[in-house]
Amino acid sequence: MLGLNKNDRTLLVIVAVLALLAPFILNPFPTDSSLAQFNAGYPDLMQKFVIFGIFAIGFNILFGLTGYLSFGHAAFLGIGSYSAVWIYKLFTYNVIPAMMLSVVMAAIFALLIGYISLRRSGIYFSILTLAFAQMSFALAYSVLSNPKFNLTNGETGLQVYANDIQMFHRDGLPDFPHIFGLSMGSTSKLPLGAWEFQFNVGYYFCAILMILAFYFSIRLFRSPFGMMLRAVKSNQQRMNYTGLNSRPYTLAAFVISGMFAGLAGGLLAATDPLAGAERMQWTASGEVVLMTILGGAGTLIGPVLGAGFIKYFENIFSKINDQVLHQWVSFMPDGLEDFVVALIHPFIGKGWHLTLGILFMLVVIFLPGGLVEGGQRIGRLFGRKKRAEDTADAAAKTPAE
Amino acid sequence: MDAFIIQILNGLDKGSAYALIALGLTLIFGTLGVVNFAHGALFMIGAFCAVFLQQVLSISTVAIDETQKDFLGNPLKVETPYVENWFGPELGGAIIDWSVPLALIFAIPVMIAVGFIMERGLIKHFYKRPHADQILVTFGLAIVLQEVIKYFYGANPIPTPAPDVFKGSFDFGSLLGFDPNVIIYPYWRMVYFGFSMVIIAGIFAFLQFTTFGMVVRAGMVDRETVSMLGINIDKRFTMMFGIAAAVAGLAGVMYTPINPPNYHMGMDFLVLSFVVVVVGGMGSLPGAVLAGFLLGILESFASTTWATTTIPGINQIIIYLVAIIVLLTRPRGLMGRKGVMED
Amino acid sequence: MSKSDLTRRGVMKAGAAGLAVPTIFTAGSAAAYTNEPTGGSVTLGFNVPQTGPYADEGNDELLAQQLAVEHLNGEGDGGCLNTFTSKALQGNGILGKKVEFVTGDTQTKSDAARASAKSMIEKDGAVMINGGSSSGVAIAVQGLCQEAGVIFMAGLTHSNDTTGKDKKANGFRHFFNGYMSGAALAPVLEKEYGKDRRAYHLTADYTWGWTQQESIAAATEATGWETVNNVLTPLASTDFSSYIAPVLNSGADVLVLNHYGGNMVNSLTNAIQFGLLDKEVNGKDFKIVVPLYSELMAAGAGENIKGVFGSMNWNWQLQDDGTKAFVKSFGEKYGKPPSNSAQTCYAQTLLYADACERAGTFNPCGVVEALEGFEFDGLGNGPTLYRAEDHQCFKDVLVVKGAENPTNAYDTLEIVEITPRAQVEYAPDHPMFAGGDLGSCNPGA
Amino acid sequence: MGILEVKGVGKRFGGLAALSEVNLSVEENTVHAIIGPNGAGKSTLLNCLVGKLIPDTGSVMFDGQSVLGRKPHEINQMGISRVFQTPEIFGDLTVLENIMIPCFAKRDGSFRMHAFEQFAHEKELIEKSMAILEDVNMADKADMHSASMSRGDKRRLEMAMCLVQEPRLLLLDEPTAGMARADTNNTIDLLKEINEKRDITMAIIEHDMHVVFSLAERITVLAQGTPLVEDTPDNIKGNPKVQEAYLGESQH
Repeated sequence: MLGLNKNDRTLLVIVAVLALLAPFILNPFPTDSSLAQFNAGYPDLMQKFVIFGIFAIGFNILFGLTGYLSFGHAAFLGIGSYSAVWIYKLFTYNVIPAMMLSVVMAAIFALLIGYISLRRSGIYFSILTLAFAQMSFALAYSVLSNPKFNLTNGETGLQVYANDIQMFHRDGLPDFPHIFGLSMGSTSKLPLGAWEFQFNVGYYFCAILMILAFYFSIRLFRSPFGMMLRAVKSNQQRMNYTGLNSRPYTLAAFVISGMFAGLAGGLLAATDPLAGAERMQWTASGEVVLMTILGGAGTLIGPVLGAGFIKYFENIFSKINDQVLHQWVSFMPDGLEDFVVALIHPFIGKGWHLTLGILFMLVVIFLPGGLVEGGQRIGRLFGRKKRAEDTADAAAKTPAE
Repeated sequence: MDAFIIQILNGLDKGSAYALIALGLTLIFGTLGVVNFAHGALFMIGAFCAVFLQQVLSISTVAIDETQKDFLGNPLKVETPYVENWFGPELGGAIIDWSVPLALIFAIPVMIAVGFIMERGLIKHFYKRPHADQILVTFGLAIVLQEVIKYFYGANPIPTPAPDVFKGSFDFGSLLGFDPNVIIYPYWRMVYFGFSMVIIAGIFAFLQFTTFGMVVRAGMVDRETVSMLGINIDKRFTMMFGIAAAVAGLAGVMYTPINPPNYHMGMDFLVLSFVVVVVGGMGSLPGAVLAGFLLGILESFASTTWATTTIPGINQIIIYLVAIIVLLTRPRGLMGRKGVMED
Repeated sequence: MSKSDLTRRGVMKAGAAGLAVPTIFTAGSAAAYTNEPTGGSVTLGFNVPQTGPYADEGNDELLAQQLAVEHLNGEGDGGCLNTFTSKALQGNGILGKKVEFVTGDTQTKSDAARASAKSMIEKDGAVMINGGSSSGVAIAVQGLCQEAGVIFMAGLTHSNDTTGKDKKANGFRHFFNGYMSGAALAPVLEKEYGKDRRAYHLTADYTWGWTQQESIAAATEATGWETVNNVLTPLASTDFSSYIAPVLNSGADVLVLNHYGGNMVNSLTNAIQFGLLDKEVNGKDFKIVVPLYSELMAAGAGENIKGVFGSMNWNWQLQDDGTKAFVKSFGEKYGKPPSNSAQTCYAQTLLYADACERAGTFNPCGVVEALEGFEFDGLGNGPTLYRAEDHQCFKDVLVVKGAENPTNAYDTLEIVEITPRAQVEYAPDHPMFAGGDLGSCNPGA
Repeated sequence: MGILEVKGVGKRFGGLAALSEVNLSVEENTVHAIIGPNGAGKSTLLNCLVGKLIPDTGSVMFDGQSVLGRKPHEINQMGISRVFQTPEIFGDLTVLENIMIPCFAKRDGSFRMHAFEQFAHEKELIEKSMAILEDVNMADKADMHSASMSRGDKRRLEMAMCLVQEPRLLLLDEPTAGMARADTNNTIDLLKEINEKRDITMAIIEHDMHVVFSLAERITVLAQGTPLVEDTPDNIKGNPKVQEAYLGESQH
């Protein structure tokens, strides 16, 4: 079915089920409990999970398979966002054409940048892509937002104003990105006992695209084309002497991953119609590199895990302040409570960067294969021998088949 | 003509900071083959050595002065630095005034120690790992280091002025026969340029004329052969890491009077210094220095009004534009060796 | 585009289904507005930079907001509740509900700021968002709050656009803006430095920098100054030497630094390094002006700010009752005087609470109505008006300069003049603020 | 007219002439060895044949077409495969995948965007690959990670990768370098078998005279970048010029 073998089909089904049931799964704690702080089941964060999941899946096609480390992929994210918002401004809030233009524009830019950058390999390629992305960022932040020719609206970010043209906008349609009238922002809330679950149109739109992207990625990993990309990473010399031209393969991978990034950028603008220049900055490119490696480069599920991990950190840990901390440890005697809070204080809230940095280091030092490897080790540790072997095999073969 | 000379001076000065950082980065890359994303953080730590020393020297005794009030209307606390108590106000004041140059002495052992600990404790385990892992782990380290500094010193820049004698600027123009005030240049920036020349010359002399340096240079070319000769190249490479850290740190110390240091300054330099290293050619020390000065000068010229009106925004993209052009026309940078970092 | 369309869109804003809730799931308990508080407490969202270069600024804002919450809940010494001319607040929370707060990290990036604001609205049920330290972030979050149907009280945002072309009905700004800086500074500069001056502008190359430069240039030119040049500097610049070196040679005798934060600290430090202040041009002493000051920037630039003029929204050295009450309770709690962005966030929190009390509801539309045209005193800024047309706050503006002989770490700036409100007022349709559409309040749900 | 005709090829590196006036003709279905002392220009010549280097002068014709200026993958598509001195394989891939890649290259050309096809569906190519693996006695290792194999296995794998493309000319760069005597003999047998069974023309660069004389039908001796003689093995054995070239070398 779907052209997948059994293991891959299971993986896809798991991912799909997790994505579709995310509003439940990510909201394990009752709304009023003190642990509700750790709930991630609200639309914005769920959207970020799947959008950056798409971004990382795409990045993994380039980096995980061919080994070409691009430090400029955020440029395509930004281009996707700007394209989508321009569709809103000129034509319609409907997200379908906006997403299409996002992907197409990202593909065009990826083709141009890739064609030039792929003339070099190794760190020279990385620096070339970095240079292109930083140039795009600088241009978007100031040069292209001058009052005479305002393409990006600079620091503020490109957004829709009431006096924009919006040629196909009609009364009755939401003043927000929508899919055929159904607003991306509309959320249904389901109170169940002490819990409240939120179902957001924008999230499901992104989640379905993420599942499709994931499916595409499995198919690509298992295709002869995917094998060629791994051959590029493994031994480019042998590849050339085997009659294969590695350049179009890497370029195709670059463009595909650029299109994924463009789609992710478009989706960012679909869930929140504003395109900021910061998302083109090198730190944003670095973020997707971190996501991919942290999760496990070259594995199917790794990038998605990595994206979720980092976004969870950014959004949940940064919001834990001392007040919250005191609530948690309030059961302790006063002196001890203050001591514990003082001990944890540097690592939470405004210190979340520190925690993230430490975790990066720990993961890279002890789990070179990323979180996926961590999962495999835990699987083996629990001694469910038969199953563990199966999953380990499946995971080990993930990059190889 | 005057504008030209001004921008050359500016470029040399900017370039000396770039060159010093790129030099250390190349030393580490060339000897150990490690891509060190924490190198900017070393620069930052050096700068904070100066901040630390300044604060230590300013540790004060507190006396309550009932005649004056503080902002809440309580009696004012009058602080007198210990050094002024010990050495008298004049000498004590001079010591505080000279805290930045004094920090050089303090920073050398600190930075070498930081370099050693980093290399032995972390980097050593990453020699055989892919470059991507090296980048990630050193990037994580850079974040940790800067967050630790932020925890103690806050995010706001901290003013660390140069000694009074170096305040103000020198009128170059009058030397060359221009009107007064046409070409002026700050004394401290001239000091910085001279300092960087001394360090660069020192490093090259060290590698060129000492046995230690010769072995290291041989090791940069072919590590295996050198270790087959029975020389413990690893130990020497560890030393080189310490030296590279010290170079970055000293560059940071001397930079503090130019711009007040903040915890983030390393990251500001990081991307740029990598561009410099790559433009110079990975693993080439002269290349790093050359590219540092070249990019510094080009950046200065791109920020002239003439350049920005001709091509809007050129000052924002010049570095990257040059990097792209150099890499496309000279595949291994200006002076790069073949086969370095191409896999 | 036709005019009729504009009105169509304006009307539609009210009913914009940003976060519409179909009744199927919520089973009739549909709230009248976004995040209507149902229990015994109400949640405010404090969105400030906690990481990145403005983290200290954000931290100061956060401290002030926490203080405001204490005062609203009747803890501490009550601070400005005692001096505020509106007496609606009782120290028993807001509308009898205990005030709680959540915090978010803007990272001084539009994307991150919107994400953290969204999380506070969607997850924590915040009814208002307060704080921030840049105009880009303020405008981005203001737009979000308009869509989501919550009130936004901007923190430190000085761009004309925040209440100009990007103004929104759900957003209010207590801080002053570039135009006001120009209007307050120009007469003082004229008095101090004379009518015949030639100014060289260095301007941060992004929206805020442009609007401030435009405002300052217009105001100083009106007093007879000439603008010799305006050079845009990239935001990412750390070393400004190549922009400063040509200044003396340009025939200018005043340098205006339209920079903020780290940019300003570095450009001013560089300018002093070049010894500009020791020079004489056109027979006059060379001068430097930094139109927008903050205490943290002053601390970062150290003694370089001595004698340099600028403007501020507020300063702890003011002697009115509101200021004294606030400085006392902030200083006793945290051991340092508050910054002007802290005061802004503190005042905004109280003002929001007061507006809810007076409106009798947390409904954004009620709050907007209560705040529009509201006049008050006692929060430290003298008699103040929240103008209905653009939601800009009008009050006195301070002209300050770097103190020649500071006695401690906090009095590095001294107040030169308190520019009366009348002098900095402008018409809502002033060209520098044109092009926006306030729309109408959006209660969300 | 041989299948490979090298005429007047010269190549200089700076002031040093690595090759000058090299003429060489490899007849179809023969095994042609190129020998010579170190620095004779053997590797340079080989690199000129496969497109890695472009000679300064002369022409290289393969089956009537010039290979000069073509990229390595284009030359391979013309029918020339190359075995390296140290085995070049796809270390991250399994043995079967290593064989499949040249199969695709043969069938689909130098680039094809087969992103939606499935590797597992390529039954025909898999069968063909397995058959080759049988031939080199590696069928049991088909699912092995190729980087973890012994050097000898890697060498056989590399040869299988070339053979599966059914090249018209196989270039071998010291195929037995660093091998034990027994392995060397196995390799000789394997090459003999390939030559006889598959009618593949071979050009071998080799140091080991035992290998050369066991396999070659024609031998070209290179010395200082230029051909000394070209002849049959028997004649080469007794040629004093060749002995001098080699003795000269061994005295270094």
